[in-house]
Amino acid sequence: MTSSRKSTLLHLGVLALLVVLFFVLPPYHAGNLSRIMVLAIYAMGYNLLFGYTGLLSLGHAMFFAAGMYGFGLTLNLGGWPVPLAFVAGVVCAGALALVIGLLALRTAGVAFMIVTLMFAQTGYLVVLYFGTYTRGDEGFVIQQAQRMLGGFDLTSETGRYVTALILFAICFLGLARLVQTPFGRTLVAIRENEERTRMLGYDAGSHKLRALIISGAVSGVAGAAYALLFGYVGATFATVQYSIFPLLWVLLGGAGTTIGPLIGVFFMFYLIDTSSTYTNAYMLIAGVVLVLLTVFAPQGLAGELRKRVFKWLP
Amino acid sequence: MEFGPHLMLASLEGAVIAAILSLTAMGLSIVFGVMRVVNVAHGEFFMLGAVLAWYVTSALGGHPALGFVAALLIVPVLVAAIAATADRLILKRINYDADRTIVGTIGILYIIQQTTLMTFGPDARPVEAPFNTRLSLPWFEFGENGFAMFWPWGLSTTSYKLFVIAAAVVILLGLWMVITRTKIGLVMRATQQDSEMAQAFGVPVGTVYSLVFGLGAGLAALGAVLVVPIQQAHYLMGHDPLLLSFIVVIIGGLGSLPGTIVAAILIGMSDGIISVFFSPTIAKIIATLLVAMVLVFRPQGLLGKTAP
Amino acid sequence: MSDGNFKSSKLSRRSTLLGLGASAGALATAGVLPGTARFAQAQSSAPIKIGFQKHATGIGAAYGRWYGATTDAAVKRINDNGGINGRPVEIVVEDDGTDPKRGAEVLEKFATQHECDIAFGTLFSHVVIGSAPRAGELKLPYFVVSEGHHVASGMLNRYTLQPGITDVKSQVQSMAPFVAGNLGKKVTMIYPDFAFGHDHRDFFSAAIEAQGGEVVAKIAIPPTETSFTRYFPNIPRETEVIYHVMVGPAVLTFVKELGEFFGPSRPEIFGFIDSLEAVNINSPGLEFLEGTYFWEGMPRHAQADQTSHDKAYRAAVGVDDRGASLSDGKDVSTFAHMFGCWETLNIIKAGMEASDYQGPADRAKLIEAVEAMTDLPESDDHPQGPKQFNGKTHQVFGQQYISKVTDGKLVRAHTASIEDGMYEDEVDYTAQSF
Amino acid sequence: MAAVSILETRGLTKAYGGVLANSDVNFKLAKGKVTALIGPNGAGKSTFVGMVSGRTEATSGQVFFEGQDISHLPAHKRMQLGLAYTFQITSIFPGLSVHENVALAARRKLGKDSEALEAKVQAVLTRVGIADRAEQIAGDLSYGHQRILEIAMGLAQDPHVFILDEPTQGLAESEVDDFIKLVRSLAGETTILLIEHNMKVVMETADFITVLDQGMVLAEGTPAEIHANADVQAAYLGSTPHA
Repeated sequence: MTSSRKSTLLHLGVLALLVVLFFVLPPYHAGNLSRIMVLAIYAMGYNLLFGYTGLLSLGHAMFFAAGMYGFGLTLNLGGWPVPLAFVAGVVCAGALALVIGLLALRTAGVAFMIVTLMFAQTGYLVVLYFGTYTRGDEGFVIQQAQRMLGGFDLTSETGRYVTALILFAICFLGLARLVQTPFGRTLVAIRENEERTRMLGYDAGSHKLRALIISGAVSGVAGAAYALLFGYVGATFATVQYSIFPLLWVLLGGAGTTIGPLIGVFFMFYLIDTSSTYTNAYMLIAGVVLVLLTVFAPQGLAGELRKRVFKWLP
Repeated sequence: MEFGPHLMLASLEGAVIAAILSLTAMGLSIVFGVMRVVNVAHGEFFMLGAVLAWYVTSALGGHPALGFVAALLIVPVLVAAIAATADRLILKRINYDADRTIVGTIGILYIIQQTTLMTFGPDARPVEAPFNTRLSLPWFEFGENGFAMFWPWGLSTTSYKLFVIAAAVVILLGLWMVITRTKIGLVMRATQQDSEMAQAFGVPVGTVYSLVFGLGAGLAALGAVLVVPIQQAHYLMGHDPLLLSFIVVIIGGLGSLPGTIVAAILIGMSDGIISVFFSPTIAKIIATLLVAMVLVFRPQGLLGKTAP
Repeated sequence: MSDGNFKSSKLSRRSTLLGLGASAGALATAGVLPGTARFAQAQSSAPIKIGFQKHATGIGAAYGRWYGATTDAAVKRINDNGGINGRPVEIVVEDDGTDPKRGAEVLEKFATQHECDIAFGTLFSHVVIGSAPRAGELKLPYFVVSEGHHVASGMLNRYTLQPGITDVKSQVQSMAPFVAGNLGKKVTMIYPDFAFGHDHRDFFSAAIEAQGGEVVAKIAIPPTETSFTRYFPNIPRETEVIYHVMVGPAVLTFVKELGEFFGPSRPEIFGFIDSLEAVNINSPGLEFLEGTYFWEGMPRHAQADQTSHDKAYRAAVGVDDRGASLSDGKDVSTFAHMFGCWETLNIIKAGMEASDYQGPADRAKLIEAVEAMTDLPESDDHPQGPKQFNGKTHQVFGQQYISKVTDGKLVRAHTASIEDGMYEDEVDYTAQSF
Repeated sequence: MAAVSILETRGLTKAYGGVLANSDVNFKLAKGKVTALIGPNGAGKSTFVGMVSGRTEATSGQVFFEGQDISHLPAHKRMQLGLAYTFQITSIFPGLSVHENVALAARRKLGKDSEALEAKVQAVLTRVGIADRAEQIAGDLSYGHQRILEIAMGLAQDPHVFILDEPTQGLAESEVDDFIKLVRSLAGETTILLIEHNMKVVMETADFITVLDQGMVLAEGTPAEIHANADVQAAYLGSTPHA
């Protein structure tokens, strides 16, 4: 079996597993899984930029938040229908990524980290500043009645899971496909050696910008989906912490792998959820596990799998 | 809008912030410069310094000056030792790889934060200043009734705040002497320039790294001990110093110690001074954007030589 | 993952829940509770499980610790008195990390994993607002102790109630008559530049104008600020009263620097005790607070006319006459807020008893029973003072206190009546379906 | 020179601060031929090809490629027109397989046609003699193989002009011989601009030689002419006898 056949099977297998899990898992875990899928979309968006293109952003919370507020505000204040508001959220995130990209991509390395961090911090403060509309740090609720899609109730456990799964599947398959295209391969080349890529005749700048826009828009999908499925929009999601999370998820799961983000989010979620049952010191446990992982599994979970067992892992 | 007094106070406040920031950022800058790693746990070493300072002073009791001096002597060394141990146990094992260091130091961040919460609790802890005389001058103005003096809308500060500024200057000068005039400094600089070459010349690079990591954390802790009589020790206080130091180091130009100080002063002061002209949150927005824009158009930082 | 408690099918879940066998219940009773309490014969002696969303970590941890202590004390008292409907109460604690995302996750965990009867909660508004939609969808009654205006504003849903603590709109509004009448009419407000501070700004500005006063300056402090002196020159010289309310770990710095700025020549100062919750009023640098005024939800220091209810409440929670821990006099509680946990749990008990609550099927009945409540007289159940519950807005209204710092003690100077804090209904939750 | 020129520079100048690395270089590259650019260290050879390829911005002067003024095009655009460039210090994608390294070079032209791409990669790898290492990670290759891989990446682009910046630096004797064979086999297929210190390579491959000294063109001509040129002898060959 060829690598690409194996990887197609893997991706479809993951999706099939997620479908099956819905029927076998108790509601609590099924509910968690729908949340994990939404956050995994965010992580996948981040992974495209960080894992594949090699650009470490510390400001992705602004794209997540742009999706969230773009959706929430057009729905709540603008009275837009759900699908249109959702698109608005994604477009907001993508457009923001375009603007940020035009500026921030003039820099690289640590300067890029700081520039994105600062833009994200600006975004957070802007959300607070326009408290009249955003309700600042408190945020606002998207009422249950608004979260309908053509008679389909997105607030039921089933509705939420199905919606999360569909969005996840689109992003998961889409990105897995994307990184196999010449475009995606070129992003990897930029990560590995940008100067060489440019001297092979590729426009590295435009590739990076496009990667950032896609990454931002996918993060925006996650933000809008969170607001849609969990009914809350708040400034917490624009804080630095939420920029660091996807970095952590991706590094844990395996940067530059298609299933790494899902694994990373899943692992981190259950690490905290499980350890918090036993102790209040769950962040201590999380800290220790992070240290152990980085010492013993430097490529992340999927990365180690790829290195040791499944060399074909995409 | 009381323009004059506001500007004056903002500058004075900014100077205190800049003083602390230059110490903390200097710690990060040295670590960054020599070891080429991003220490995400840097702010937690700052926090640890503050909380331990509270612990030492409250355990000793007696005159505030006694506890303060004790904290000033003990705490930075203690924090440096903890950091050096972390370096040995963790960073050394991952070969200071850039990505893995980020994850590793995020782990250290969680560990320190949670341990502090469990050991010392969540409350904000005050430390009494060794001396704290209120200094104030009136503001003068020619108004409808001729020359008038207003209390207390003029200069208002405390002797302790002025001491912090002076102390930071002295410490930085001392540090400068150590780096430029001593053997330890020479070894550090050699390692910074080319660690492999330094190793070849018999420099124990591993030990130097541990020392440097400890020194960086110790400087953060020192800044924290100085600041606790003004701010309170709290287990979440490490967040801002981390971000600000990080910004300062990059804006100053990687590995440029003078750049770090210039940037610390700029960042420390700009916040306050911009707030004279705009409403506070808008001022923060502008200050933050400004930092971003400086880097967009000068990615190597203010005093950096080559692009990073 | 590792709870080892997976049920095989979703369909059988509800029925399992309803019929939670006596065996499991007996086990729990025997294992969890000592034999001191005698529970009346009931259809089921399985404990009533109350999920407690706690700020154990994060920015709210100082509050969370005391909310926890108060909750434990209230539950112990309820159980010592025979539980609810003859069943013991069991508190299931989950840390929300003072984060709205985790808050919502924890709420799901209460509903679907721990199989709690109800959830009970937390202080910070963003956590409440982030969690409440899930409470509504999971049909899990969610009793919050947050003092936010979010419940009464109509933003939340029928499953979310705030019966134990007055909301910020009412608190702020009831302060205006005293401030205007006794301290001065020209007020400068200093508040954090986010929703909580904006509530203070908007509600107080309106209320003081109604009293013939005015707000001469509004100084919003950005949330990330750690030093404050430079904002003080913006206080207009004509200011008669400074109104301050700050939250977070930097509050002590704020108050100290305010003192250092003004020295001996200060205007009247009125603040919300939020600026100094969990902080000893005699901390170094706070001497200048002598003679200033504070809003208190419940007087931290025992007053000369202390009620027996107040006395019993302090003893049960384990705080002394100065609102500090009995075991450590330096460990000051969040006294002005935490009574809300005590009173809320007593409301839950009363509501469950009134509706003869048996299990999750009776959740709607429980909410209706609480909605039907009106007057709640001062008692051991309600040591903070008498209250009125508004079933339509799901919000309780109670007396508010203004204390003056006198010889290092917070001495009550004024009691604002329940009527001072009343405002028109903004929502009728009873019109919503369950 | 009689041949048609494919690439031409006019007055190309580069100043670093006050120092002129190249001054007023007028140069013509004969189509289909191998031209070697030689000169002592610091003569400005790398700066010159840097300006030709677009890596280095020229202070003044123009570059024409196939009749088109490309002076203001960024490097990647020049590559797209048919230039290819190998670095003096080996620059490959060390984390990717040898196959992917070459595929990246070929893919820009062949795009989504995976069959043509595969054929191209195989052909190039076979031609340079590392087809058996296609699945190896490029970073694991020996130094010599990495240099050969880099040349393969250039070839995979089917360049009209192939600029090689000191390709034999650090290669073993036998590898140098293979390289000479490879370059000869390319004669007529493409135009090669070769920067080289190794005089053996120059003499055995070059059709024309241009000598650069102190940033200026010192002499141009066939190897024989250059060999006989007194200025070159004095400035360069005389003082540095070749290996």
